[in-house]
Amino acid sequence: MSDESIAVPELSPPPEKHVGTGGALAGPVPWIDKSGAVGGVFKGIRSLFTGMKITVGYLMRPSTVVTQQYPENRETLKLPDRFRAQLAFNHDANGYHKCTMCRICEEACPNVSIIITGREKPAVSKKELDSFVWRLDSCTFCNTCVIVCPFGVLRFDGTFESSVYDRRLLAYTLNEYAGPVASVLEKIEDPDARKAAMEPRDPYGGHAVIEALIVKQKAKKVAEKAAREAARVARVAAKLAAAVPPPEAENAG
Amino acid sequence: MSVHVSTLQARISGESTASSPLSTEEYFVNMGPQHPSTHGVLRLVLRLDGETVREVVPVLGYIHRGIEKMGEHGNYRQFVHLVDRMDYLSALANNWAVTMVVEKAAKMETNERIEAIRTLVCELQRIQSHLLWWGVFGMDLGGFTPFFYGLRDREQICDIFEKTIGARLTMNYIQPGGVMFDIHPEFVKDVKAFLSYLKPKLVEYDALLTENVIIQERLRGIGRLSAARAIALGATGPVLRASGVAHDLRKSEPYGLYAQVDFDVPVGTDGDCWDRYWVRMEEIRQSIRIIEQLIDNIPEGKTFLVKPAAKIKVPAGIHYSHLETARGVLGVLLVSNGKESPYRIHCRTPNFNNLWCIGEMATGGRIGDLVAMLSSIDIVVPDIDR
Amino acid sequence: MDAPNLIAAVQALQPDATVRAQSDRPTLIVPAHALVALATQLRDDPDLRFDLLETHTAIDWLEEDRFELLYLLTSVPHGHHLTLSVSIDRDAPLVPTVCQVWPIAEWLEREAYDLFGILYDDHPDLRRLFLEDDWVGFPLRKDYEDDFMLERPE
Amino acid sequence: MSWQVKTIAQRTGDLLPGSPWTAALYVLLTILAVTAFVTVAGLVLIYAERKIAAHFQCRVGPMRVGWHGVLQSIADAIKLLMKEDIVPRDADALLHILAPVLSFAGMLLVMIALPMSPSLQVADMNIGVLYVTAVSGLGVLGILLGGWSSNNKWSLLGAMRAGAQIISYEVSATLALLVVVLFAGTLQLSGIVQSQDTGWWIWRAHGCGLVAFAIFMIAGTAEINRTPFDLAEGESELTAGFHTEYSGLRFSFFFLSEFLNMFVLAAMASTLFLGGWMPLHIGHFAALNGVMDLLPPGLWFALKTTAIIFLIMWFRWTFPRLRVDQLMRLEWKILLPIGFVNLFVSAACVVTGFYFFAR
Repeated sequence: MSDESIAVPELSPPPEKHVGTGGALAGPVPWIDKSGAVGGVFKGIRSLFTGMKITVGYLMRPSTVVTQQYPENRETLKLPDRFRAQLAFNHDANGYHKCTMCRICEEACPNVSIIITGREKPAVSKKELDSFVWRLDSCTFCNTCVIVCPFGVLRFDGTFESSVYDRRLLAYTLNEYAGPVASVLEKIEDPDARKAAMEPRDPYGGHAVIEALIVKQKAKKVAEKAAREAARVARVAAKLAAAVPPPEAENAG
Repeated sequence: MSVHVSTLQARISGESTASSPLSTEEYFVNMGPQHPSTHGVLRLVLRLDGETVREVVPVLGYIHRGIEKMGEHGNYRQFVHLVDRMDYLSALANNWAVTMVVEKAAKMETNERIEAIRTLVCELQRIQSHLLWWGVFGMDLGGFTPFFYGLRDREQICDIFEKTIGARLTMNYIQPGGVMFDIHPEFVKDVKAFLSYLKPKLVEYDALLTENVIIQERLRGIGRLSAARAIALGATGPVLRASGVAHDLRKSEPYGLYAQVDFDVPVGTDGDCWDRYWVRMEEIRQSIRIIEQLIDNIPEGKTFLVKPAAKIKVPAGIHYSHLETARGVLGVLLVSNGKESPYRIHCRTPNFNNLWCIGEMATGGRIGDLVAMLSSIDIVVPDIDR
Repeated sequence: MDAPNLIAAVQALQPDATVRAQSDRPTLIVPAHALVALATQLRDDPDLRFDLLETHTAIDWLEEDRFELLYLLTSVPHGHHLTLSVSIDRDAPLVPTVCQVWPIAEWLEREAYDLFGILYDDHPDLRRLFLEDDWVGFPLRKDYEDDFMLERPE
Repeated sequence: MSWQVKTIAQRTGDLLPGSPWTAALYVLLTILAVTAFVTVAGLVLIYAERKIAAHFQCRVGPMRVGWHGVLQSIADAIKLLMKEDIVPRDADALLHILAPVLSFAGMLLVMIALPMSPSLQVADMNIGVLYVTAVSGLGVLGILLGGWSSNNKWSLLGAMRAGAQIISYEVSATLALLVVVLFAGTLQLSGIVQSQDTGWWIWRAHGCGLVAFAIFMIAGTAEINRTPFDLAEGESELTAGFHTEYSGLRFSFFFLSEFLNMFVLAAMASTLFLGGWMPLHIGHFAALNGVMDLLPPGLWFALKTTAIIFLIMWFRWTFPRLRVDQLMRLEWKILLPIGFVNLFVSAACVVTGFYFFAR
């Protein structure tokens, strides 16, 4: 058995055709036949030597080593261009983005890793992006935000070395500036006015946005929870009232 | 009320039922949650008599994350990426299971190209999963080297996925309505190169492990499961097929392009560990056959027929569809009330049902056998606990 | 067997069974008391042979104040499917066990007990499956709340 | 050419009447040298094992500490020394501490009897083989105590497996040793080596030596608890077997003695079957023997031992583990009968003088 299978690196011949569910078929099994006691023992011992031949074959050929020495091979290490490691904003040649703050990605994000805030005082248009915060610490790299974005603002890139010493730094602000979208900016003739409409953003500054948001939401949440609890109490009370049998039934029982 | 709710403590504090003429004392021992061969955080409480296993009480839930509850709080597209984390070695099949039920319920159309890509990547992932299993199986039986060989070759499939999908493990690739990316321009070339690399390696695997006399001695007749018991215990996938039941949803209810390809369903005879081993090894070869038939014939077409919407509406009702992952039947039950998020979503995971067989298999075996059986079931713990 | 024939065959066994609307597989609503008898017949009938309980789970219909239990059956020899649906009162969620019919039900029912609090009569080993034994509440119920539940920020 | 064997013990004895203080210094230096040898050999073996295993598995192994990771073992040793030394609360503290020491001591005591070259042997007892067999049995005591005193069921299982295994395989190993003792006609290790100056016992005894060698290697591998007989540790079954509860320095004692036991086994196998430090001699072909004598005997010993160590490592990184009942079956139903038959056949050979270059 072992000789045949080693000589011919071919797929084992298919057994018979599959015949619907329930029909059984058995293929060739590379089983060591132990019927002849002595022959079986020798076959068994030979099988051990076959295995040893394989392992020593790899020992003798250092070219088969597949280990990569990571930090040393940084220059040659090439990750595929689709590798999803870090969410990034597509900025065009002028450094403008196309995010209109439609918040589709924010809603599509399964774990609230995207937090979008608008500028309180938009410079030019009605709605302007203030910060597009992406939390690497909660992101699952599912790519949903990228495929649902109607304007192609987002992309994943392969910058995978994202460790930092403070986890608050894992909330990135993706947009380079707070301000209007590319099409609006391009209509502004005056370069100074353009510059005035754009306010630079720190890429690592996302945690400030999140902290402000948390403070705002806390109060809202407390109120909501109280309302929910009240509703639940009301429901239980209604149920109890319904469960208590009417007085005449009680008398009859 | 006649129902009595028990606890684990009560369950494992039974009296000793030693029947040996030498008055031996039975004892309980915890295998896991941290144990090298429980493949994660599975805990088995064993009642042992010396080396002999008298009873196995699996204790689950160490990695229960409430995926079903989380699913109720998101929309359908968001649920797809959660199931990546159930059976992480068949992430694509898990994606596909959810996609399939959502597409069926919401009547979304796909084209041949999408289905071909899905079939291809799922079969690649089946090989990948079986390669990892092969390596781990060797390691559980005490041979370290197969683990590295298996992982080395699996890495190549991961690299192919990385190129096309951008992720190696949790991919979220198969989406309701299509696939997230078109295949990479080098995909076809890479897959062909990989297949021609893998075939001689399979011969090597056979020489190293399959034909090894120690392996055969250790697996033969261990953990027998008859066909009728396997079905009754809810086993599916290679575990069921090793018992001699040719139940493979790829054949009996073809999805994707499985109806167009020619492949066989390997079936065992005895349902012992050896058969389960052999069925999986043979499945790798059958998957290679499937891929070879499809790789040159990927039809042209779009990868999303319409721009994927963030939210999908599914008509009210119960929807269920299932498919065959590397470990068995994965079913997704979707209960919709017509809103954007599912009212209830339930996953019938193969490992959950397959693990249930261990109680019946392991009784009377030895600890070493138990490890072999557990490994031959090929469990992935997050898939059990969800 | 195709869906209409299947339904007719099962209704011949159990006349009380009615077809459940809004389901993509043949689904029959069965009264709880008839469940075990019907399940045994379904498994043993040579034309039906539903030998694989593919999954069993519950749905919490909070508005209607009931649990719906689903038993998804598959026949491995025949390759057909059937779903049984049993509705039980939400306040007294008691249903007979089908462990004797399909052994896998032991775990599936424990899961349903664990996550929904459904009590199975005659279950050999009814206890929590995923959660700890002293967990309070049943998480997959729609009105479940605990202090550690995270809510999706707005 | 006759070999003049002079052991360190003899040299100390020579010094003793003249200058007892020099003799004492000599003893001290010897103790230091043995300790240093044990430590260095252990570290080297660990490094070699890791590197060889890595290349068997298409890896490169340790690469970071020093050139190609040569200092990795030292780094590991330092790490182990600095780790917290834990004795579990309900463990038997005294036995828990004693166990690794016993295990180590057993190995160390064997070390002094090994003839590494005519001039490099600490003590040459006239009952050398018996001494080695007896003292190496101490190792199992350490393992048993370690597993027992840890108060851990996995440890206990591992210890019991180890006990059963080592005691069983000791029988076969001894039977294999006896074959060589019969042929050499002496229990003295240097005598056994010198009896091979016309050829090694592995080929001189018409197959008896080869069979005995195979049995000795199998039984020896089982005695030192290495794959495919590593049931006592069996990390995929028993987490870590008898040393589950050991950490830090005490763990490193177990670890070191495991590796040095491998060295001892290889040294014994090469001494008994491959001529130890004796160069490859064939009968009285003076030309060949002269060429072979160009290499110093110590180098011959090192080469043979290394080859056998490599063989043991090769086993480990190729084979899966046996099950506990198969292990016992292999010993009592296969190896032991073969060993007995082999012993009788060898006895017949010795009595009739039917072997190559019989004196």
